[in-house]
Amino acid sequence: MKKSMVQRQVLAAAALLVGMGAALAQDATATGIAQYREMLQDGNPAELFEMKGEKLWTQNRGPKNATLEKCDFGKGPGVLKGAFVELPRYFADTGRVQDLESRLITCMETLQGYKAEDLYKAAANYGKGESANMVAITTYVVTASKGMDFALPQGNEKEKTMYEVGKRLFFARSGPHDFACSTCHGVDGQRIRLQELPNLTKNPGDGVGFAAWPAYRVSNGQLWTMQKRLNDCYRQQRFPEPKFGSDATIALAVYMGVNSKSAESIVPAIKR
Amino acid sequence: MADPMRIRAALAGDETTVRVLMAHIMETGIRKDASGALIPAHFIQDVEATHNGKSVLKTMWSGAVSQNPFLSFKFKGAAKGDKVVVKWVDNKGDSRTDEVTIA
Amino acid sequence: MKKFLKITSVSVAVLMLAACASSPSSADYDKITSQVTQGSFQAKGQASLERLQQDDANRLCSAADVAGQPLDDKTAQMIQAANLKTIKWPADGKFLGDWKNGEKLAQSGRGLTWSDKAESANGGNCYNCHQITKEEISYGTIGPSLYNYGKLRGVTDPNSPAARGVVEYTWVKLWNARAYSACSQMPRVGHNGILGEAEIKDVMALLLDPASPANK
Amino acid sequence: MKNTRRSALKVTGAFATLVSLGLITQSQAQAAVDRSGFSVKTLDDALKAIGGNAAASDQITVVSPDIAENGAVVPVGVVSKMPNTTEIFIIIEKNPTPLAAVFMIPDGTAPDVQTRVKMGQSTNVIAVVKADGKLFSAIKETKVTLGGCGG
Repeated sequence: MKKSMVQRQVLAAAALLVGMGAALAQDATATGIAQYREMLQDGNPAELFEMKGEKLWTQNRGPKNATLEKCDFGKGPGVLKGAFVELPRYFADTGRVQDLESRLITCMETLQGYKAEDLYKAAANYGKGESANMVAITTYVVTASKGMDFALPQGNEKEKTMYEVGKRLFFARSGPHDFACSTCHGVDGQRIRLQELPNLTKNPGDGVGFAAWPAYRVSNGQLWTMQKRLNDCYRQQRFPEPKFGSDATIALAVYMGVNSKSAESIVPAIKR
Repeated sequence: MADPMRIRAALAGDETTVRVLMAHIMETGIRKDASGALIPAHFIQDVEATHNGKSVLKTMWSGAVSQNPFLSFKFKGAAKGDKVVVKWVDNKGDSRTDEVTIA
Repeated sequence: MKKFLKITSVSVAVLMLAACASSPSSADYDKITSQVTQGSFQAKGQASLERLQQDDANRLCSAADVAGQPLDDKTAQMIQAANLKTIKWPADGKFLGDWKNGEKLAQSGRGLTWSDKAESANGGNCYNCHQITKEEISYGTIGPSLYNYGKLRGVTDPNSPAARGVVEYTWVKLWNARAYSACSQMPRVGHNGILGEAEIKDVMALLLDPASPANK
Repeated sequence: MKNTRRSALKVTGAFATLVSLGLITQSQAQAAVDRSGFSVKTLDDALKAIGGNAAASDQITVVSPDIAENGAVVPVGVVSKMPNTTEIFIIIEKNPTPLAAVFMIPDGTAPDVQTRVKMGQSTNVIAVVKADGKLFSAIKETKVTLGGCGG
């Protein structure tokens, strides 16, 4: 049904194109790309990561030879549904505001006996070794909240502080290009090349911006979590590298997540 | 060892639609790494799907098929609860076999 | 171990500062942000930690963005005056180079990330934000369209006295856009060494040469 | 799969060695011979490898997007309405080795297959279908764009 609508749009755009200028060629391009994305929806390879994560979730691993089934992502031990759309949040046991990925490390440490420092080191080598397992588990955990709306808690003082810090980091211009997150994501309706840029200072809509990650990247065949997404944003901003699970990355996630209140999470998405 | 496939098989009317995702790097053998060295080819060459021991699709691929390959096809003659088995073999001789029950 | 300890210690700082006052002020949050920034990044490749240091222009414009208030006129003029002083004019007095190389530079978004080699050539990133020629339909819209840039400004001979004003204005915009607009989003291409003088001349030609496809 | 020593010896050359060493099976050796079309570098040679020229037919549909945002993953499908379709070939004209995939369609399986392929640049996608032992084809162009540096 949807597909045929897209195809009709493509035909209409192509018909309009005859003898028209660059602006209309742009519209046809946008419609063509919408059609391409639609065709990729069926059979998102993120499912492979989710499957792997599901298996790892119930597998006895680590020095304590235990599973992750009692891991508490904020909704109680083992409760996955709805956990992701309320993260990052404050955790009393660690005294930190944590995102899903740093919380997973806490669980792997406390339940399975891994050393957190080893896991942070592994996570820095994204997609390789133990990081591949953590990415898969993350995909499994987020998928349990597919279709739910973001509702990050802001009741705790530390959660509010992280929001304020995230906001300041979002607008912080620096580096040789003077880029900040806001350079590209501060207003509505702009593009880099043909790539539309969501305005992340507010709710950009269901399944857009913060609500579109984690996602499978077709360009490199990787599943990108929010930590990886932010890492690569900073790379392109020409900044030094944000450490995995650092407070800067979590503060930014709080800022974007709170701004995305009531946006539907379409995890795991598929992106170019 | 290769990660498992994601297979879905759904019966609608008399036709079963099978959709398969395979976890594979699908390296063409013509790409170079950062240092300019050729990255060796590593891709799935042969895929076969069977239903009740009968072949329902065979396909041969080059390295041009995308990473983490997707395959979709339709066949007749199956009933709900039947099994569909998919096997791939890559150019290094690694293989993987997974099955799914038709829903 | 070191990395993990650092992360933890910053968290403690956040916790303590947040605990001091029932409702922290904006200045408190600025201070915590600065601590978080220091503890959260590491140098990688050519991307050193010095890149986190903001000059006055970046510090003041970022603060204005956080507050959601534009800069007051006096501060804006101060930033512009300071940035105008950084302009270096072409040593040989010639402003235009080769538009063909300018087009290549405009297409390239490479350079200066931690994954780029320090010795590799930088691109100008122009098409990421601007339309320039009719032929390139994959252009961004963060900056204004520069299609027919010279033509629309009546430049028929970039070397003529009549074109001088537009040519010099364009040079300043490329060298250091903050000289004319305190909080412009445009990278300070010359000032920050993204492109050298010869490359900026080539981009100038792309924009101003009547033979450039940008002016067709 | 069960190779007797005798059948292995029937195969000549390098494949025989591989088979006798147990590295590949007889059926794989057979398939490897059939794979020659995958290494040719031009559209003409690819067509030759699969049996020569194919007549254009409106009974065949190439399903691929008009524009692909990323050439690394481009959905491509082929639907044939020709009776007795037994084989479907997918050829990406501008790729270094154009032949990308071959599908063998037994009785009872629909001549309607989909996969995803890499495209180095904008190109024609050519579907060749073998039906009743004859070759037929259809063409569709897909443009490959670069999406930019964000995303």
